[in-house]
Amino acid sequence: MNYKIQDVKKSFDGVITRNLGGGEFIIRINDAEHNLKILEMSTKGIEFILDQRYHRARYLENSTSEMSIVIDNVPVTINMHTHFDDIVYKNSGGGGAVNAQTSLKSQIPGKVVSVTVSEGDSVKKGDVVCTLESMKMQVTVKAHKDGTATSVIVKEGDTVAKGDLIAEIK
Amino acid sequence: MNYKIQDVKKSFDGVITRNLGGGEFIIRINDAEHNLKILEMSTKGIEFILDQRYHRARYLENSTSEMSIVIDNVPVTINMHTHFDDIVYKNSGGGGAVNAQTSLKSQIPGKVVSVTVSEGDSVKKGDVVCTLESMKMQVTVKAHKDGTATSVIVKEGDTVAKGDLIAEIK
Amino acid sequence: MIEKVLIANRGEIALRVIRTCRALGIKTVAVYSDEDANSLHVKQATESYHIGEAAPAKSYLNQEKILEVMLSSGADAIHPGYGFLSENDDFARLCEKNKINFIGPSADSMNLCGDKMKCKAAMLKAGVPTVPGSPGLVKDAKDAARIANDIGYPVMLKSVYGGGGRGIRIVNNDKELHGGYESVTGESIAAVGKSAILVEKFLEKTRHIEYQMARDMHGNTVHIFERECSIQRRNQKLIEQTPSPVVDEETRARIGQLVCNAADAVDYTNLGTAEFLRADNGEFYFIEINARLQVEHPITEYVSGLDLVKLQIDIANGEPMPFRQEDLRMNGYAIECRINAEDTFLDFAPSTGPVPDVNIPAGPGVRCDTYLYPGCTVSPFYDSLMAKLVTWGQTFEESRSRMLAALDDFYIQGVETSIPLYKTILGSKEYKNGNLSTDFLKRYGMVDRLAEDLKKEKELKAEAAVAAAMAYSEYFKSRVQGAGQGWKR
Amino acid sequence: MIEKVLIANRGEIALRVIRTCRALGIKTVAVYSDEDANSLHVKQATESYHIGEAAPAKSYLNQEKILEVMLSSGADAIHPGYGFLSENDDFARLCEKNKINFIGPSADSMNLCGDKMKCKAAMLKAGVPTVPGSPGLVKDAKDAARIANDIGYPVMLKSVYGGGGRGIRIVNNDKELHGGYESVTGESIAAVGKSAILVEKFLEKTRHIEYQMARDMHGNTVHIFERECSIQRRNQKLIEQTPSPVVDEETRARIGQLVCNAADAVDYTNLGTAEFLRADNGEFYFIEINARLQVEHPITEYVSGLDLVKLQIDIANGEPMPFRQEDLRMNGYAIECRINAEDTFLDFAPSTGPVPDVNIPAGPGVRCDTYLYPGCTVSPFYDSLMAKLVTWGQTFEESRSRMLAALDDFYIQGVETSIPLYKTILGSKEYKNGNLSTDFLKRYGMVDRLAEDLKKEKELKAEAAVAAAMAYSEYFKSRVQGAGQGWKR
Repeated sequence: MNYKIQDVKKSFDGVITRNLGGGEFIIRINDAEHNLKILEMSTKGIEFILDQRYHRARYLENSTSEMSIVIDNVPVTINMHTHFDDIVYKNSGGGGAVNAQTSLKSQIPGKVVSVTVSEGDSVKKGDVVCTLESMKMQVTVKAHKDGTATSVIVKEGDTVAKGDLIAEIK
Repeated sequence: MNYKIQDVKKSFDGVITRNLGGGEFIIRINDAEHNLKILEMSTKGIEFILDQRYHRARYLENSTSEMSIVIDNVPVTINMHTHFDDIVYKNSGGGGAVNAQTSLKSQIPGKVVSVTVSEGDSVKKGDVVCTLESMKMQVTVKAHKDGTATSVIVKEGDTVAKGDLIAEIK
Repeated sequence: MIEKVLIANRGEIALRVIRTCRALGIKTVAVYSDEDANSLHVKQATESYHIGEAAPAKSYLNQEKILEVMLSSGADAIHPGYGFLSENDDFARLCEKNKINFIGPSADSMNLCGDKMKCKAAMLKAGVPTVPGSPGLVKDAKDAARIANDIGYPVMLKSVYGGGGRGIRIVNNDKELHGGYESVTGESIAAVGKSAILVEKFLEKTRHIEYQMARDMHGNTVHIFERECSIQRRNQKLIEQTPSPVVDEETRARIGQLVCNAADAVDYTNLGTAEFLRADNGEFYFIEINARLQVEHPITEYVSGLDLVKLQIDIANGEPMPFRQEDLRMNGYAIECRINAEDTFLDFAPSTGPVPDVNIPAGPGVRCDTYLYPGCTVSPFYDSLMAKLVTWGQTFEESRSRMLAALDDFYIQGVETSIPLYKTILGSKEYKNGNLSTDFLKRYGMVDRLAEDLKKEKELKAEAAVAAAMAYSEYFKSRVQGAGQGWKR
Repeated sequence: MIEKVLIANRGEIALRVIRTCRALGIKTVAVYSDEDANSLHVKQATESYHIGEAAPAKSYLNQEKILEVMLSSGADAIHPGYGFLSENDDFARLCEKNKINFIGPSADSMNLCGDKMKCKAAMLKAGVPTVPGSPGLVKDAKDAARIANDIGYPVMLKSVYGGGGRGIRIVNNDKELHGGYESVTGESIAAVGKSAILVEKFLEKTRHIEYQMARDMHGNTVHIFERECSIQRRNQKLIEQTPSPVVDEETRARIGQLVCNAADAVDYTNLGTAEFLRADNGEFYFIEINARLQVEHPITEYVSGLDLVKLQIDIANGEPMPFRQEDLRMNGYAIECRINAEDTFLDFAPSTGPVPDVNIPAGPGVRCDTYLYPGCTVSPFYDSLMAKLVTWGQTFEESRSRMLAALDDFYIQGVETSIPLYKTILGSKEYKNGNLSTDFLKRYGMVDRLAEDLKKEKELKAEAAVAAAMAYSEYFKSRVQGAGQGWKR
């Protein structure tokens, strides 16, 4: 499997070469062999010693090709693909798809204190769509792109969780 | 149900009089009503607020009539019986049965470094039966009563857990 | 004599007050909202009373309910902590009426301190210099604009009911002033139900330096040295230290005397803080008095050796100040980092939710006041301060390096924290050199430098991240195959 | 300059050393046995190496293995902590041979300190008074008995290889002497594989008072005040404090000078402790030098403001002492309680096993050095010290009352601890009045008084216990009925 980490240039080929038992493995990353000793493991996280260094990681979201983890307090996004995927990915012009995203989601939990955009309004990137209150502070949610608000999901008084949809901008 | 706590003179009649929902109950102990609010509960322990005071208890051993708990760091043994049991208990001369206990158990975990009593030996209360090593210290296990060692379970080099049988003294 | 204190607060400050009371043999009464039933302050107080729903207005700000608990619990004194009702003179008056010992200044003195206008007038009278600005409240945005043009932009719009940096806007021209005026009005009304605004000259490259003051009921006044709190975001303090790198013995004594005059001028009792702006030319301007125990009081405790909550209780008991000014000596250096649940890269937006695991730093010269424990939850209903990490050293360098080590040691799973930002700040040469100002973060591009640091961190952790990802896939494969052995020791 | 330190130890002391190294920017190498893979020191060190099985002889005492890790990890110095290899002069010599900076005295000096006989002779030569006893090793039990009759019973039998109270017996007559002689021999052989015994006069109602000493490679010697460690069980320290209630300024300086002479006499380098018995008449008798960092060093850190691990590293780097004797000032009072996993009522027998939940005390003037975390395990393979709870106060009373509050706050689920005993001791008038002696526990019947206190506690907790029992039955009933609702919030 090939691994690519956001903000890190180098890419990594990783393979488990040997299971030593008792939670210990020999793995190869690029050209070097490493000893991986697992102390604790669950679907939520892992504690391990890689060579002689202790690490702990928390698994957040993941799909077959992307994984968000927090390792030793550092948030990291990992893209994974087999070498076959790699070719398909490159040929489909992948990588610049972020702007196509239409959903504006809340990045914090809070209470909606005002909504400034109505369905059908055209908005510019950075325009305030609504204002949330959380921890005694007012925080604005801004449009992530230019476009038209095809639907506005929240209304004043709503409570939203992190990741909840605020509006669709096309 | 009637509750009797070791080392406490008073005995307690306890009954749950109302389930208020959400983990809250009204209970009556002797003649007073109390508010019991359960914060966390499992088979291992409980955290609760009784009237306005927070407590946490850990459930150790228990049978239908006896229960060992640690409440707020205080170890407590509770005897429970219905009023019917009470009568049976009194009539059977209960309460002084401890001396009838034949099993000598280890109260600590450790490694057996020497055994001083053989099967068939007669022992006096306080005689050393064997010596254990734990946490770099040597600790002796002493006979809990006068009698004859009808069987000696451990031998030098054994590892014993807390509560393991050391010998039978009859 | 105070024998049972109700603590009208939550979180780390409720725990802080409980600790001193417990050491003094004083009983404590905690209050809690629906959201806080599992909080440590509920578990550690002698008694705990439920007072309502999660929203502060329905619990921690509910004066009648808290008074009811005061009376039914038989508490003889109340400690308000900071925030909530701590600077509400109506509440202080309610306590006075009910013969409850409110651990803080009198309602009248609190009212005077809280009214920025009247307070400023009292300071001018006492010879304590203040920042140029409107002589009193402004009538409306137009009036504010007139004064702004008078003293010159940039100016600050401040709600007189604000506090802790909320209800403040800096505006650079008439256009910004109008928008800012409305925001401040809105925030003030949202917070306390009313609004009244002052205009003040905004000074550039200022430092925030404040003095701990204490005054007993017999009129004895002392200052317990300064704290520099220049590292801020959105006018809220992030990192505090004492002594300030720009306060020498002479300055400490000179401004300290002004502080004592200020406390006398408002007939202050108990502990409070006199806040100053220090302009780049070394001039000090009084800003306001915080009529309560301050979040950052532990750094003063470290260098003075005093227990400030004990001192509050002693003063509230009517005891004379147990020392004179000349008995106080500063010992070493202390720094506090406010560990907030917030995402630095989302403009410090709050981050809330469950915290499954925590590791709290400890060791020589390290103190951490926190409500966190493994399995707790950071609530969106209250402010973002999860912990106060405080370090002490014989030298500034020792306190700084201990802080860096302690920040490394602090692990909070599940929410975003300000810890990475603090590592970048504490490690910067600007901080090390004491080159502080209230615009420190912007001036030195600290958020961008944090992003750079995190990039480097990612490089360092890349192989471990790959290993974690590999382990994850393999773990699932083995679970699906029903094997799963060898995965847990 | 030391850049990477291997810590040949485990538990709280390994963490303690890691903390200072981290603050100083020094890398750390942890070593761990099978039993300790999940320990905090493994997680917090820069690198961690597995060195063998749980039994100390197969891991923490395995000199070859540790040397191997030293070399492969590229560490340039070794910190031995206390116990294990810390006072093994063979190991110190092995390090010297391999040009590894052993953070402690030279092998020769350590050998001299460790040989109670030679050390005693050196002290007599240096004018440091010692306890009457055998001029050297005794040949056998008969020889011991002869000397015992000479100096008069009671006498102490001490293994010269013992330490920390192990390998010591007090005997009152010839009959006891013979049994005791065999026990001490057995324990010494079990611990270090050899045995050699001294006889000493046992003094009644003595206090254990020791001095922290420090000596650099240039012959500069200081003492960093005394610690009184009279509260003991089985000759092992339980509670320590500084200053001692019976040491005044004059005594401190006078005995302190003897301590410096003692350090010079054995050509000591780095930090060590000179232990004394103080007889009831005020006379001090030297007992031994502990050639390592002491368990109870944090109380000295609190009152001196020094980081003693940093001082160890500075001295090991060949730096001159960073202060003179006259620069040191005692500030306040500190107490340490050793929180052991043991059952007071089973004659302090060890208690081991999983610790599902822990609450660690914190707050002003509180420091807790511990390896505990929720979900950890107390291992039967190592000693029973789980945590060191240390408090400081401006007055003795403040440090004592803070300790009582912190003990209350300390919750360790799953094992028996010495916490209840310490509450009884700290709350006693004898402790409060400073009426200490090494037989304090027996003299004042502290274990019986603890039993009384626990009885009272049971009365106080009776209703809560009944409520817990009721909840348990009801919970099972509801689970059996498939309801179970309303049991968890």
